Amino acid sequence: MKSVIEYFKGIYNGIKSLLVGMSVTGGYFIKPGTTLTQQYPDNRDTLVMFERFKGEVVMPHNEKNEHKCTGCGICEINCPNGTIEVISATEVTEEGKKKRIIDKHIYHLGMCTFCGLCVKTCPSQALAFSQEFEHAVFDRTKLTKVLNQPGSKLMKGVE
Amino acid sequence: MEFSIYDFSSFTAWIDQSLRASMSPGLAVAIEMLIIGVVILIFYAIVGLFLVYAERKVCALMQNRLGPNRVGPGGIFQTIADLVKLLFVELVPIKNADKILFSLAPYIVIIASFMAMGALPFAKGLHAIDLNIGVFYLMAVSSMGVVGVLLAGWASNNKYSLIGAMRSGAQIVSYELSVGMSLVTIVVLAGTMQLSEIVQAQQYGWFIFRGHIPALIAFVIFIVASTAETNRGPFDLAEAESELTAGFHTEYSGIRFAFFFLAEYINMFIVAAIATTVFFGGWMPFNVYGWEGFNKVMNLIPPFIWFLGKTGALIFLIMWFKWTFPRLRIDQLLTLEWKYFLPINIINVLIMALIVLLGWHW
Amino acid sequence: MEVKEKKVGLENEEYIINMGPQHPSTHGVLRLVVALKGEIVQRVEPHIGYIHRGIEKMCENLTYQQIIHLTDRMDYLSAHINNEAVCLAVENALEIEVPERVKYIRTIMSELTRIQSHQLFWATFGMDLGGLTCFFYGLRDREKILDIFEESCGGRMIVSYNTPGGLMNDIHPNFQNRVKEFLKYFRGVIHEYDDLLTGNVIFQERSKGMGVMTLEQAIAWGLTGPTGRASGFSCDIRKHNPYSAYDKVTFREILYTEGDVFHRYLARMEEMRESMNIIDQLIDNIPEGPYTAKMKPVIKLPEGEYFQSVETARGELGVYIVSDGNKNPFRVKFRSPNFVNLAPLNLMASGSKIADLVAIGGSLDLIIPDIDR
Amino acid sequence: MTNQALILFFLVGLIFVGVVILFSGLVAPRSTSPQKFDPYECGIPTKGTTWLQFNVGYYLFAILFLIFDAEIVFLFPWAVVMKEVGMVAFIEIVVFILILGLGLAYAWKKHALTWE
Amino acid sequence: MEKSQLYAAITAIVPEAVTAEGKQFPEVTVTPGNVRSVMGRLKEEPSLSFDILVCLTGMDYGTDLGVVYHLRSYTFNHMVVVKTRIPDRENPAIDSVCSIFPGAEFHEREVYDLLGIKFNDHPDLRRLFLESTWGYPLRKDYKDDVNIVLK
Repeated sequence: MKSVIEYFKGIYNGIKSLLVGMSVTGGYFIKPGTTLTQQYPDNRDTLVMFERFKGEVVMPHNEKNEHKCTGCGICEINCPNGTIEVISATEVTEEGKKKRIIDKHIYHLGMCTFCGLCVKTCPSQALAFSQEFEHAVFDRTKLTKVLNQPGSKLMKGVE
Repeated sequence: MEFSIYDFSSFTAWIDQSLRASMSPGLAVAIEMLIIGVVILIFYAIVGLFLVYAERKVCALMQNRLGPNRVGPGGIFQTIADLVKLLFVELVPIKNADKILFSLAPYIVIIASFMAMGALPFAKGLHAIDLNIGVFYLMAVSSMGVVGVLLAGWASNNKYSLIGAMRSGAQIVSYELSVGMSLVTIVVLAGTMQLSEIVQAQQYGWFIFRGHIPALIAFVIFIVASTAETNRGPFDLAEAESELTAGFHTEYSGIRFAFFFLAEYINMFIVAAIATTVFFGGWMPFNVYGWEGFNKVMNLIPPFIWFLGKTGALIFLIMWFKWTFPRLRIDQLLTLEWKYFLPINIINVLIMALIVLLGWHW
Repeated sequence: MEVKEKKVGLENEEYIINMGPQHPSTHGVLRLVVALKGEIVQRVEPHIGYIHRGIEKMCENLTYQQIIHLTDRMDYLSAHINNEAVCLAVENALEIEVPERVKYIRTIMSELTRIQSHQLFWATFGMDLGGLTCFFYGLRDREKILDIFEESCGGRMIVSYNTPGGLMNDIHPNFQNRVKEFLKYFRGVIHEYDDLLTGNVIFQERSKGMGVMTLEQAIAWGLTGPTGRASGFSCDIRKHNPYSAYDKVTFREILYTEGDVFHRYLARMEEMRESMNIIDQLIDNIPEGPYTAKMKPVIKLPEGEYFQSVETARGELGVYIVSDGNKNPFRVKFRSPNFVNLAPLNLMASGSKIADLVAIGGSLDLIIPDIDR
Repeated sequence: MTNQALILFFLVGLIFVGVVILFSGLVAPRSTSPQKFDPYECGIPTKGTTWLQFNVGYYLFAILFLIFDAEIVFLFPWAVVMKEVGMVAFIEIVVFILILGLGLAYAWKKHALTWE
Repeated sequence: MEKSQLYAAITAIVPEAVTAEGKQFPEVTVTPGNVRSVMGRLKEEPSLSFDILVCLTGMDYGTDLGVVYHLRSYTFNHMVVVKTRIPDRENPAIDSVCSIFPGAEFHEREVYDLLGIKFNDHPDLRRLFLESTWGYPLRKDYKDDVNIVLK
């Protein structure tokens, strides 16, 4: 007799638990306002990433096409993956001294793991992360970027 | 010629007569056949496409998503786009597969669903095949699709498929009983197996109300068992994507896969339609005894809308199951059938018979 | 002449099936070679190494700051806690006391990481058992934590937030509000998890009594994390060897004795609630101060061996650093929890059905990159 | 008419599938990579043959199914005419079901209803 | 138990081994032949009961290979480090501890895979991660010009 009661109790509890589950999904079905889907390519204009979002490493230039990179190579040393290659050149200053300047700051986006060590360790804050996140390209060579713009100069006052 | 959307029998009779009057009887039958064939084909395609779209929308809303919304307004043409894409997908021939059985399987599942579709009473007179053993016929034909599933799994030369097919076999072997038993319960109440008569008998009350508790139990068992028979979640053990990747149709690609997909949805429609016919009064409108005004409004709605509406509600219920519950394991599936459904069902039939004999039903 | 009888029949036949590396339920590139008899699993043999990257070897050529970004990529769902393990080992070796603020933030971040990891567990476990809707609810809630991470750390999963001596940068001014908002939100929806899965009769039938590990077995195999605690193995490093700010909070160690799939699941569900309690105690009391201790740009550990274990979302992560005094470690070994938890899979799963194998594998909550390293 | 309709639906299904597969076969691309034709087993070549003798353990269920399916076939005619023949047939059916029910109870007791 | 007490207790249990107090945990250095008996005694001794194998590390010290075991006690929550050194680089072998700690099975396979140390009496000693044609990458003299690029 006891097992018969157990049998029907099992049926009752089972059906009850199923109905509880169905009430959750059914509840969401009747309130479609709770959907979280973002219409991604359509909302590009309004899509704002967080300011600290690590999209890709960039070198900010000011309006006079000047950057802060001195070509010291600390970022290259600190990068764990060999993402950054600093090719420096020498320049003769007005006083006649030889000075090391940046020729090309090469950044391999395909190898970058976004650890942030280059940005953090740069002594002159020449590097920063941009909020760009659409990195897909059809040609892998396009992932290798030169960060300093052509013809750019070192910002005054940065050593 | 008077034509009413509430009774199609005069309409079909008129077509028959005018055809026979203008040509030889043989040709008339052939043309009638052609008409029926084209109509049922179009209806089949529309139901299939709509149900795929509906399922995607329903599950999306239940899961806090939007679902398809890019092709057409609200994504309504998404299924058509998918279909076109599937048409242009390679039909991969599998190494060492049993080629004949492999290509035969989609035919079987589709033909089985077509033959079941033809026996459904959509409205009064809108009924292609009205057999006097209609219930029996539907049971027989709708379980034929499983042969296709078994063939597909066996012929694929794939271990997952084979396991899926075996599971499907075990499943059909069990749940066939429950479907049959719950239909017996209603046949006891109706006293006939002809579908049109079953619907007609529900003119003054649907069987689920007239047979009260036993009919309700029979309905619950029927809907669960037929979900299992159509291989839908939570009984989709033959596919069981997290265990068997895709089960019996792992190796099917392109349009061949689409047929299995289509057949699944059509079968869902068919079982919901059967449930509507035998439990919810088919195309009979919802009437409450004594509420004359209400009944008049209800009677204004055409019967095929009633039929499709009730079927749609049941399909929604089946979808709701699928998107809420986790999948059962094979032994639980069998336990559910043999230790719960079968004993309950047997007793249920007897209670129903007793109620009918004593005249306790409404 | 004696004729050797050749055994023919069903007894001999084994049905060998590969589950993985491309399989929906192995959550990565784990390959399980399963010997079946009918639907019953006779043997399971994990084949791993599909994404072995040699992180331990790579570490030998990197500085201690650079190792951090590799640890993110082991157990990517416990990235914060992995970072913390290396940082703690280095700080202990250098005998640096990190500021209180750092300890609090690290603890909060670790607990958030634990919650999001368990949310993903819930989502994928539901999916393994065929409840597809769970996946979307789990990820929906996880998104909120990832947003918190993104705002403060800049990364969502791969955060690289800890650094030897402190943090990469201070928490975002919004951080506390967002965390409180999340806690309020999540307390409101966590009952859905129970309604949808925990209480469900199908789920309970499928998970109870499956893949049982007794306490003795759990200790012998060294199972840790919720997997071990479901067997009654009190192995919470946060409790027994507290690090960061865990000695300042009170919390319960979730212990069960059954050791089956259901209780592993339940342990994780309870841990989510417990983690929320921990965050509750800390979030309003984050002390002011610097976000990093003063560190030299080049870290050289004194010669010696250092072992530090932390409690990740999956169990005990041990970091064993051998230093020869250079800026690179001589040898780094990660004792990863998944690697240890995977080992007794054969013991747990043999004799059960394929569907149970999926459930057991899901309940171990394996992260394959952590196994392969 | 009815029999013709049955054949009709059979033919419509046949033609529908046939035409669509034929069309797809014409327009769909064909690849030549031999690996594509391998059966899918998670990216690993299949070990051994697929069509082994395979113990699925539902032999007992199949037998029970046969018994009960035959029972349902007997029940349908009774169900149709039950109102006319009344109580006598009902009692006969009760006896009939009881015998079968005993069989089920026996199978239950012998643990034949547990999948192994 | 205090650290010094623990150290004294361990020294008493394993007299044949070289023990040191260590920076973090007591350290026991044993010869490869003694590993199994020492570990067995550390586990069985009720006052120590080191019954959890936390970590098993293969080491390449440059001149010789080694295996380091981290043991923890469930009851007392203390740890000990057991170290061995295997001078034979060509054909290193050591006794397996699988019979004492079943969890060591995968650890030992990993060490065999990455350092080439053979474990006697291991139930299933095969390579774990890599193919059989690979060398032993965690050895210090491992060379791979294709996959290892140093700046």
